[in-house]
Amino acid sequence: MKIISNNCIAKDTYELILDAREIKEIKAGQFMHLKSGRDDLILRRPISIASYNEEELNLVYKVIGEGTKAMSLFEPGEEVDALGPLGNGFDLLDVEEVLIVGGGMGVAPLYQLAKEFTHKNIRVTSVLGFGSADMAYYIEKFQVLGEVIITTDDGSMGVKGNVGNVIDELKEFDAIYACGPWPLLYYLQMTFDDHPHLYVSLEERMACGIGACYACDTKDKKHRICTDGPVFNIKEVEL
Amino acid sequence: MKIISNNCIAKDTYELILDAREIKEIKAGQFMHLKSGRDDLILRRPISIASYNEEELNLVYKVIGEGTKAMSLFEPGEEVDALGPLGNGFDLLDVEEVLIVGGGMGVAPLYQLAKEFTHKNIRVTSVLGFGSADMAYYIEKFQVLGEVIITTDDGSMGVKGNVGNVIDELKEFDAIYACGPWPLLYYLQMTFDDHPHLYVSLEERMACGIGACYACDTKDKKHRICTDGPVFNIKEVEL
Amino acid sequence: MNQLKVSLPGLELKNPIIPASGCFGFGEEFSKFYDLSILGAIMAKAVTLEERVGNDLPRVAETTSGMLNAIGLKNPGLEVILNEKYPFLAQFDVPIIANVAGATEEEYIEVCKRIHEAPNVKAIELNISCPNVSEGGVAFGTDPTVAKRLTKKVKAVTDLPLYVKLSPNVSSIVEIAKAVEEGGADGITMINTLTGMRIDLHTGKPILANKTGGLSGPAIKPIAIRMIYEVARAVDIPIIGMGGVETVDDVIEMYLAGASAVAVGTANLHNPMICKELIEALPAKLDELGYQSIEHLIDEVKKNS
Amino acid sequence: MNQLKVSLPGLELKNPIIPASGCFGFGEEFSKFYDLSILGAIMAKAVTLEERVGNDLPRVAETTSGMLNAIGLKNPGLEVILNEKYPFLAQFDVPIIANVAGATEEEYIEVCKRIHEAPNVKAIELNISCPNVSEGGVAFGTDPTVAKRLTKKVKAVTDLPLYVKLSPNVSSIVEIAKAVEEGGADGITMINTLTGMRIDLHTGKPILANKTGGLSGPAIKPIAIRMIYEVARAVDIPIIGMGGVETVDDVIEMYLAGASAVAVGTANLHNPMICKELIEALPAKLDELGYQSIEHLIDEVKKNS
Ligand SMILES: Cc1cc2nc3c(=O)[nH]c(=O)nc-3n(C[C@H](O)[C@H](O)[C@H](O)COP(=O)(O)OP(=O)(O)OC[C@H]3O[C@@H](n4cnc5c(N)ncnc54)[C@H](O)[C@@H]3O)c2cc1C
Ligand SMILES: Cc1cc2nc3c(=O)[nH]c(=O)nc-3n(C[C@H](O)[C@H](O)[C@H](O)COP(=O)(O)OP(=O)(O)OC[C@H]3O[C@@H](n4cnc5c(N)ncnc54)[C@H](O)[C@@H]3O)c2cc1C
Ligand SMILES: Cc1cc2nc3c(=O)[nH]c(=O)nc-3n(C[C@H](O)[C@H](O)[C@H](O)COP(=O)(O)O)c2cc1C
Ligand SMILES: Cc1cc2nc3c(=O)[nH]c(=O)nc-3n(C[C@H](O)[C@H](O)[C@H](O)COP(=O)(O)O)c2cc1C
Ligand code: FES
Ligand code: FES
Repeated sequence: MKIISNNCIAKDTYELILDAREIKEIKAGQFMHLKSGRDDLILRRPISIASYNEEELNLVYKVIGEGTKAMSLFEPGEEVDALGPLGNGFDLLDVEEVLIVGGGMGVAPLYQLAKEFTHKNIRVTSVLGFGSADMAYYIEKFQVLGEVIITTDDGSMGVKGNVGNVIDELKEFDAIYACGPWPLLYYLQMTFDDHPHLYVSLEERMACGIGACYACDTKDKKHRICTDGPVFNIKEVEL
Repeated sequence: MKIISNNCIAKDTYELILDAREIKEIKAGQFMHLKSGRDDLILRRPISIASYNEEELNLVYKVIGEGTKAMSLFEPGEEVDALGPLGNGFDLLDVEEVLIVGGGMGVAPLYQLAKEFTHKNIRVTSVLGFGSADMAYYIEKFQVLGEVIITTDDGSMGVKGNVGNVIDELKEFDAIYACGPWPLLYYLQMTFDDHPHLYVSLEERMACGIGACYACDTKDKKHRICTDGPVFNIKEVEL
Repeated sequence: MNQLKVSLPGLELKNPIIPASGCFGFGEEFSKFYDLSILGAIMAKAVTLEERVGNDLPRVAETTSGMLNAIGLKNPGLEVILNEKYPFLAQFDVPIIANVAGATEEEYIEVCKRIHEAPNVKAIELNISCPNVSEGGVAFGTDPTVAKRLTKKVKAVTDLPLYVKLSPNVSSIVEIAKAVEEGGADGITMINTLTGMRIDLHTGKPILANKTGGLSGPAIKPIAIRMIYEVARAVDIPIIGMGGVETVDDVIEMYLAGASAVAVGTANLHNPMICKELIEALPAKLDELGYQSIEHLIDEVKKNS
Repeated sequence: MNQLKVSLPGLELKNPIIPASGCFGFGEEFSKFYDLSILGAIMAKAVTLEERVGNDLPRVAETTSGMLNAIGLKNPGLEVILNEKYPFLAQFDVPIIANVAGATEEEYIEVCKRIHEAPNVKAIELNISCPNVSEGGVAFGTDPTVAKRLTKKVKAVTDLPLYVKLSPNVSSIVEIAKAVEEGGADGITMINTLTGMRIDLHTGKPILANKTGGLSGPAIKPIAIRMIYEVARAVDIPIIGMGGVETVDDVIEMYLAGASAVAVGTANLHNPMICKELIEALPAKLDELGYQSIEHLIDEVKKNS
């Protein structure tokens, strides 16, 4: 796919915009499986779709290791070898009010979802946690869509602490959609343990991304994250 | 080193011009040892120096395999990881008239030498052999320097046949400098078997290029081509 | 004349390109990318007598020009595979090579006895070389006596042609190859993965939950080529070569080493179209190198060795 | 305190970075690139009793993220090395680890007996794992009994600390490691190269004149890590790890696997400055990962294993 832009939007965090015109079907919560451009790295990198329209597909990724470091060198106009959209994506429930909880790189995959809820006049409250202010991104974008509460580990922006510190204070929601590190998801599972509609997007190291190799089972070994997920109702899976 | 240009000058043949301003010492017949830009190819590629001045270094290479194919994608402004100049280079004898014999990619390494002889008012006759007209390059450049006789295997330019077909007709020379495929060098060795000044530039697969690994011995296992050569008086080596 | 066709014991292949076991599931996912009938054959994912849920996570790690996997023979077990997985593949005109694994001789034998029940299974690939399970697997592939005995016993219970898949994690792969040939194997498939490990710098622990995993991909190709070259000169049964094949040049190199057909593993995982691409690219490469056909190539290699 | 220093039997190293044998000659060429005194030690090129002219050409071939070599232990023989090569290195403040090879037990013993004559040789690395010579070499490295006996005999004729270099081309490297430990080795160096082959598509013949060669470089790192991890848990003598090290992350990964120092081979061949760069980059990497020093890192790894 053709690269439209690839810009640093926060500390070690890049927004990659791809030409989406050849994509036929796509859904919030799906992911793209990208070659990094390094010839000696053979595996693709799964990166969630942050948002899309008919023309463009936005991905947000953090530089972690060699693959994402190579991706940060992508230039506009170049081609990136991308497979996807892959995975099941989020189902939009027809409810009144939803809570969206994102942590770190888990914030991006929720943005398209939040947009779509808002578009359907479903109220969205977003709790977005970051390590610190310099790692935060997409905040204004979420603010356009509804109430946003920010937390940072070091207190450099919003409430000091993790998302748990603020969620305990919030009212009830018809559905909760979450993506982020394991402690965040675990906290939500404990907190909303009898809620019928807590949906989480999971991560695991992948090879094929299309369901063939079984690299990416959930912990309970019952589902493939790449194909049966990455989005699961938390009742279906072990974290 | 910074790439100034990288253009196709004949069939599968590229001229790579590098910024030479940081090079301190250099000699005709030396070579550069280049990374191809492919991350999964760890060895460097030895490419002879075709010509140089204070500003620029010209290399001419043919696309053979994966490494040179990757090199053909080099863009002006990019950096190429280059080691060198390496090897001994040609010694310019103080004589009256020399013969230069190049075959295929062996033509390029002789160009700087021919220039330097002409500069010293030593007469140069060049016999340059190519597969066919579309593979020929640097002909005008040599013509400026003296008499040039071209041969092509298919007769599409100059004399049909190999350089042997024309050399048999030529008079005697004070020294002969040659570079090219094995049959060409072998022909010269046979033809000038008692000539004291037949210098040949040899090739062998290399790793380090600096004399440390012994990948590149001459056939007699007495000399390292990368350091003791690539230029040898044919009396010193077995082809 | 079909330029790409290959005859192997019990197998008439349209072409020599076969997805390798474990890298193609039971074909379902890849059938969305192209018509599986174009393939020479399919080496289906390993089958064991009972379901195996697989190893703990993570199961894959990346290495330079390769990858480690420790999937752990995850499969739904013989019954489900016979009733659902192979039958799904019956819609395609392609022979299945059933990759059979087990923890005990009895398990191998039991599975091999029944595997012909799926009519599209045209051959067995005896996996005596899986490095990722604690019992069985590779134990059968490192001792020539054990390998020979198992081959013999399996041969006795099935009429299907029997290919034995060899492990490269041995001092002498030639010894094992000779042993399974003596045991009655109709062919050899090689190589399985090399045992490797990656350690996470931040945790200080192996990345894979299983600690070690099987190394595959282009990194191992020179080892595969060497082993195929050695084995081809030591046995008379044909070899299906694999290990790091990604390009049509790699396919030819496998033939030059002595293979009679070529399986493609890891490359499917990052390029789901790879087998189709290789099949399409083969004729031009044969022409370029002056071979009229795959069979001509095989003959030339035999002549020169 | 020197953050990078390492103590090994008979060796006090300024830092753990050692150019691996065969990839650094006798240092002459690299001394033009940097001051060799900065190195932890130098594993010099293999020495045999008599001169060896090396294998036929070509001697190297490229592989994906690796290379094959079949240099064939080319060296000018013990006499010249004692009189010219090691003495050249005496101008640098760096211990030499003499890599000793042989075709027979007697040759190994004879060389080891005399090697201390060069006062800057501080240890012996017994190369029982060279895959590129027809006699000796790897034969000593694949049979535990033979390896143990040779270790013992060499130990008896020299006071220098004895490191034995292991071959990865074996079913169980742990067995060989234990055998040389029992034989009295003071340390282990591992891994030597894996035997591989490349075939030229146009000639149909192996690229290397020797046909097979030793595979080295990043491609083999996961195999090295796995083997070091296994051996470190099976023996009590220290390991100098090598195989595919190119970055400071690779150095740390070798430590996490259980190495006590790290040798760098192939990387010197494409980047003559690599050892210097690694030494300079190590302190920052230790800081980043929270280790006060290499010794602290070694202790932490021991504690967690
Ligand atoms: C479904 C899914 C969606 C994701 N979406 C995003 C996103 O939108 N933005 C983002 O920044 N990151 C996302 N990730 C994580 C991202 O894939 C990893 O950060 C990335 O693969 C790291 O690659 P690397 O080469 O930089 O790291 P390295 O550690 O060098 O990678 C080595 C190997 O490990 C794998 N790996 C390492 N970390 C992870 C991880 N956390 N998850 C999965 N594989 C990993 C790599 O893919 C590669 O195969 C997602 C992961 C999954 C599974
Ligand atoms: C001293 C010297 C000077 C040279 N000068 C030139 C020149 O000016 N122009 C030019 O076009 N070529 C030159 N060559 C040959 C050039 O190095 C090879 O064509 C090139 O390395 C091929 O690389 P590849 O990746 O395209 O081929 P591949 O076949 O994919 O390369 C695989 C490996 O083999 C090596 N190799 C393959 N062919 C040769 C060869 N003929 N000589 C040495 N190594 C080889 C490669 O370097 C690499 O390590 C020179 C070689 C030497 C030794
Ligand atoms: C993810 C994965 C799973 C595998 N599972 C199996 C398996 O179930 N049975 C088997 O015999 N080999 C299995 N293999 C080994 C491959 O079939 C093949 O022998 C090996 O990977 C080398 O080929 P390659 O480099 O083309 O992948 C697996 C390999 C990978 C990468
Ligand atoms: C060109 C070359 C020559 C080598 N020569 C020797 C040698 O003489 N003795 C030896 O013990 N190992 C030799 N080796 C093996 C290396 O010392 C090292 O064990 C191996 O290459 C793995 O490390 P690397 O991947 O960092 O190269 C040689 C390796 C190469 C590439
Ligand atoms: S990554 Fe292969 S099954 Fe999910
Ligand atoms: S290439 Fe290493 S000695 Fe010449």
